[in-house]
Amino acid sequence: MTVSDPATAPQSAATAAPRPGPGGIAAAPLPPGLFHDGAVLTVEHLVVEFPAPRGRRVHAVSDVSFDVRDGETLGLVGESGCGKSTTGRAIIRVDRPTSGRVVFDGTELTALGPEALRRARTRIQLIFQDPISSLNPRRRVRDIVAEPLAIWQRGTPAEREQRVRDAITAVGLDYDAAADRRPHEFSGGQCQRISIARALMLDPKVVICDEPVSALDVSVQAQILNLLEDMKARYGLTLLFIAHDLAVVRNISDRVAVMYLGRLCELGPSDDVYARPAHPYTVALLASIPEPDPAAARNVTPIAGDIPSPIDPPSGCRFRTRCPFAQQRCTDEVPPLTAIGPERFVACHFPLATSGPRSSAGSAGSSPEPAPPIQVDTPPTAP
Amino acid sequence: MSLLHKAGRLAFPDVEAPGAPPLLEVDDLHTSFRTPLGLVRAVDGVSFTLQRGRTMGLVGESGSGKTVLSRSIMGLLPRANLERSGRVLFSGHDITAMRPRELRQVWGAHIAMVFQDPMTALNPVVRIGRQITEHLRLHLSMSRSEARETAIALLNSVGIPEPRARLRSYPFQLSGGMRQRVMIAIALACGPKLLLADEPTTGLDVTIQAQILDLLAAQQAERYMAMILVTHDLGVVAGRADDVVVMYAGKIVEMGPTNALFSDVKMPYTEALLASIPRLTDPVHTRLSAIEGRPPDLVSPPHGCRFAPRCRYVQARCTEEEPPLVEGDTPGHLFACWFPVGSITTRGPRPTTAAQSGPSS
Amino acid sequence: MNRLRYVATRLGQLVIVLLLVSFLTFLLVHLLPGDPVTTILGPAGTAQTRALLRAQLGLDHSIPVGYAIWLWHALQGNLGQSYLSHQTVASAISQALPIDIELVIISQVLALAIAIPLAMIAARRPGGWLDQVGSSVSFGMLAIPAFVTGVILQQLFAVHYHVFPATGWTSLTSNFVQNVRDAALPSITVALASVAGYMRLLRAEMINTLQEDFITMARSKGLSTPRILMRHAFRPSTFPLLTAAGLSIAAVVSSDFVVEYIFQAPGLGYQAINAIYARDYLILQGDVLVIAVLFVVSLFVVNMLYAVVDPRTRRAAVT
Amino acid sequence: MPPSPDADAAALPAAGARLAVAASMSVPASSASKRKLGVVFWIAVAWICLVVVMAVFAGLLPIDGPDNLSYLSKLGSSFSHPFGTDELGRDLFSRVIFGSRVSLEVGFGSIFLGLVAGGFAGLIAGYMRGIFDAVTSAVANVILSFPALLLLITVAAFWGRAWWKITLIIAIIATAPLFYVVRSSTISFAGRDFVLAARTMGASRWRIVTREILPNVMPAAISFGLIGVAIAIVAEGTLSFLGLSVAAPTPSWGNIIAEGQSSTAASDPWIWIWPTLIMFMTLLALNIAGDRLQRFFDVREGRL
Repeated sequence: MTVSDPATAPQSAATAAPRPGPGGIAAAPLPPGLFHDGAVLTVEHLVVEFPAPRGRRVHAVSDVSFDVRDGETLGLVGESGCGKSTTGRAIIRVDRPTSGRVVFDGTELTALGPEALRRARTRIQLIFQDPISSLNPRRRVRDIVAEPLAIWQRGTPAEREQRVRDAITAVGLDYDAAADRRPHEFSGGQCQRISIARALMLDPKVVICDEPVSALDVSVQAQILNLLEDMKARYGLTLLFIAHDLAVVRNISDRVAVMYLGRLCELGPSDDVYARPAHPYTVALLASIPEPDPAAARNVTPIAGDIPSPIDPPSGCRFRTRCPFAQQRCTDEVPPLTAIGPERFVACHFPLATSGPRSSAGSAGSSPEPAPPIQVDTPPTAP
Repeated sequence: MSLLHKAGRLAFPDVEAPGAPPLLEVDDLHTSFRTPLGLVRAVDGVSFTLQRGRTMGLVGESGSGKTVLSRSIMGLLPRANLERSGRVLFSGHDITAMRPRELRQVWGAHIAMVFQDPMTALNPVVRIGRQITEHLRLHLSMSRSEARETAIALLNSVGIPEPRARLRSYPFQLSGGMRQRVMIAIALACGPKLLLADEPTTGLDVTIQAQILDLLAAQQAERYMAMILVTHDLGVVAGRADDVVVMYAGKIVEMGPTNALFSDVKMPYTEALLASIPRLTDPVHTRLSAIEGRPPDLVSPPHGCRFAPRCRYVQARCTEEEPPLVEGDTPGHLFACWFPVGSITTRGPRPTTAAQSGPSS
Repeated sequence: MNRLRYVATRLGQLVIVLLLVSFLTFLLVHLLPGDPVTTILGPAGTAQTRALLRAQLGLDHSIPVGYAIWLWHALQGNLGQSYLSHQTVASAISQALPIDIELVIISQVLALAIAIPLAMIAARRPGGWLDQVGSSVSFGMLAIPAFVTGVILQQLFAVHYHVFPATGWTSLTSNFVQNVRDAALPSITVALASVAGYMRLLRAEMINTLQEDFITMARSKGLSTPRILMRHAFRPSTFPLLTAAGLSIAAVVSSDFVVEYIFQAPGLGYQAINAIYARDYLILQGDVLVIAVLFVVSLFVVNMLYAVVDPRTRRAAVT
Repeated sequence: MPPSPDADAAALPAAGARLAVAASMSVPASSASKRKLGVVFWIAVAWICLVVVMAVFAGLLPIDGPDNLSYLSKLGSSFSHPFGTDELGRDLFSRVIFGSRVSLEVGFGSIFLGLVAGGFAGLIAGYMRGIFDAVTSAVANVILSFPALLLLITVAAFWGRAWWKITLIIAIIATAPLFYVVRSSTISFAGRDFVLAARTMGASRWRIVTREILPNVMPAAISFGLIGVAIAIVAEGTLSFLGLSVAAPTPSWGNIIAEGQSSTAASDPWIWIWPTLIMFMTLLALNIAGDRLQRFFDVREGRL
């Protein structure tokens, strides 16, 4: 899979040198411990900018670095315009990175030529937000799911049909009832199951889930989240899970990365980040979540102000315009991502909590354990 | 702000006299649409009352009939292909019996609505100023300058900076949160007694959602207005509503004071809905309790309890007889279930993987 | 500032299209079989007139140079001279043009005056009996070409009932009443050719607009139906109509031709067709140039109008 | 547009249908396939087929040749001359049928050519964008900037009137709007997630365009094309009405009508009413078929 032909890797030489970040400032050095040995996916100083009218640029993703370890689920969370989806799309180069490196399984995706990229992409698949739009309305389910095999000419027709049958059954649909129907005959949740089946056909290593449950009702959302956990265990997947719903991200992710307006704010094990958020933005986000429990204390006032435009983001720390603790320094200097504890990183000049020795409750998330086996359904918790 | 409280033309008692009718009384309301596929029973026999100054959360998933209900309360649904029965009494006046001319005097002046998506609910080619002032001038007979000053005061009260300049803006020039504030200002303009907020925060980011919900709550308290907060998010109603009504497949399946309902859920659907929400307090990778299957077809809903095919406690009686909405031990807490939560044990754990049937049954 | 720039860009595009259109018109002569000069002049041409015409058409030079010369002449109003009537092309055009302008204005005002109310009535109750009747009629009208409408109207109101004159034209300045009587049938014919298109388009747009949330919002404010239709639904629905009106100028120009021919109203179309029959190619070329330029310019104006009326097109796209 | 949760909104006549559909979301989604083209559509298609078949097999039909002069027959209609004869004694029924050949050849031929050229260019331009799109769009824009019929008339006048020349000119003119329809439809589908999914799975551009986009674009192109055929027939009819299309003895709808309403024949209006009626029915059928198809596939009208 690794491409060694220098002709197809024109960018690889350039990536060795520290690259300039947005605004021509050299990207900040990365904190030690951010990257892990044997990470399956490494994103390094990723910058994605789009042209905007009148020669301006949308700063969709500005200098984002993280990695995803084999078998874990990394949650990427933030509000609209934070660049979480663009990051996911830039990783498989659907959106073209302006600069930065993405290394997948030893292959630098950002340096590949078209044909090599086409091959590399088979092992890293994407699931979309809109389950209906992501399926071709004029094709039958069996053809949609078989399409990846057809493209790569894998197996005999009989083998292909067997694999399609297995995959459709695995995502909880009845093959005989579903195979000859077209997407519009299915509900949103069922369409999302079909997309998941399709994404699994090429035996991917990594699946990027771009808001896969945002368009679904709560009850269906739970079905799909459970299904993703099952598929992850069954096929040994690594997930990059992108969503705006913090509770959903927490439920599925081993580690979580919080983004705001194109920048990474905070990164760490889910339990730890949610228990002791260090970035004021994470705190604000957590305080804003409506909990389905009238007893939950509501003494936190929501942060004021609107999300600024990514065309003209604030200088320094991009959250400073809404941050209750903002100082002059936040306007002048971009806060670098710094380690504040084992596996904990935050980009803030004045982080709220430093992660000391961790409490016993939340130690599970830090070790790259494979996903827990499928549990027997816990009875619903009646409050 | 006294301008906001000029009397409308229809006589509605402004103060709750003892023995006066409740602000809103919905009595066995049915709303159906004639479609090529048959009659879609979107709202099927709904009754409740709402007093002034109370906030009612109306919760349901898509297709539960919550949006249709909120629009039928107002009488806002287009009459073509519509079948409606039952009564909606607003301060004792039956809205369903009103003629269009009378309805228009109620709309905007006494009952106002906040829509889900401010991008589509604000006219894209009309300046915000005119969208706020036009019904002020209509209902309260204000002069152009009076209406303008009132609009500025309104924009100010919903937290829009530089309100004077904003009057000349078009909706697309504002952010999503600002647009929703404008919509709230429009709804509040004539000082309505009842505000119907239909998923007012669904399209908004969570930090903005919190701002908007706080704004609605503050305005509701300040004006002693009744509010129906329609949402699919149990989290939104838990913190904001005095009473909660849960709908499923066109019917109310459970309703009651928020605290009573959340602390003692009776209807298995409500229970299952709550259980399917991921919680911040649960450990990572907690398996969610999903409701299998999908909501029923509203053209030919199942016999008996409509939730029966998806219910984990289902018994023979559930598929034969429809459970009535009755009061349980707690006063005001009603539910429609033959075997409410706690009265019967589960028939063992349900299958964990989704054993879904084919697409359409 | 931004808008100025927009206008400037569009003006630049206009100039380019105008150049292309004029170039194509210039090239028309080269389509003539054999030597264009012989074809145009026929056997009658003397050596002197032949040389003059050759120079006028830019045939002495390569195509680009010839075009430059021809364009230079055209810009000065010199489009040559008819070799049949010896009238200059410019004066022939200046006689014919007012007739076209009058016909276009009357017919389009008429068409919009019929189409807008009908479309709004139809859109209020889609599928209702008014809508069904309107749709059927508009479909029928779409299927009747202008030359058939013209013939029918002429047979009915001129030959059979003598309400209007069958043919002929009196200029506006010489006799107003007679002018109106002469203009009636051709204008109605052209108007009928546009009505169905306008109506269907506006109806479809109105139905879409009336389903928008902002209409429900306007209703929930208690506004009256006429006010909602006029103030909230009509304006957003007219933007496609404007673009269509631009394109239907093409239809007007087309039906103009045949209608002027049927009713013998001596506008540009009538002149051009007679020029074809008489092989008076220079008159034809001049007419083509003028009509094409008018067409392109009106498209431009409509586009600019569109940008002015719809605030959304002025936005600098964010996100 | 392909089905979405509210795909059958188009099938529901009432404003506010969206709400009804939202309410019926839980109706088995197969409902979308219950949309019907309707009886009227099939009548229209049957008429078009009838006219086409008659035109193709005109030579085999038991009718007089279009140029046979039968001085003995009356002008009125009779068993052997259902539409009667014209003032020269030629069988009108035969002339209308033979005349339809020119109209249909030009109508279908030009739109077919325009659809192939414009559709192909539109697909490529819409999917690849970039310089190819810029150039083709500019060309299409220039074509659209020319008054079409004027172009047709003048080119016919300067160049000649063979039916293939007229077909070619109409085809060139028709290429521009067809290009725009296919291009804009392609752009909207190319932005859909299923196209992105195909890309990430490694599908080649060719495969994406032919397998993913083309099947979705076809309905719009074909329904628009049917209406285009009607427009092309009108264009040819106008041309032959003016005597600028096929030369005199060959009948075509336009020149039969023109001859029929000329002064000598004005005594018998049926000479022009018959061809007008047949042409009207055909144009109506094409418009209805195109419109119903558009609605069936929920293609928004008039959005160029």
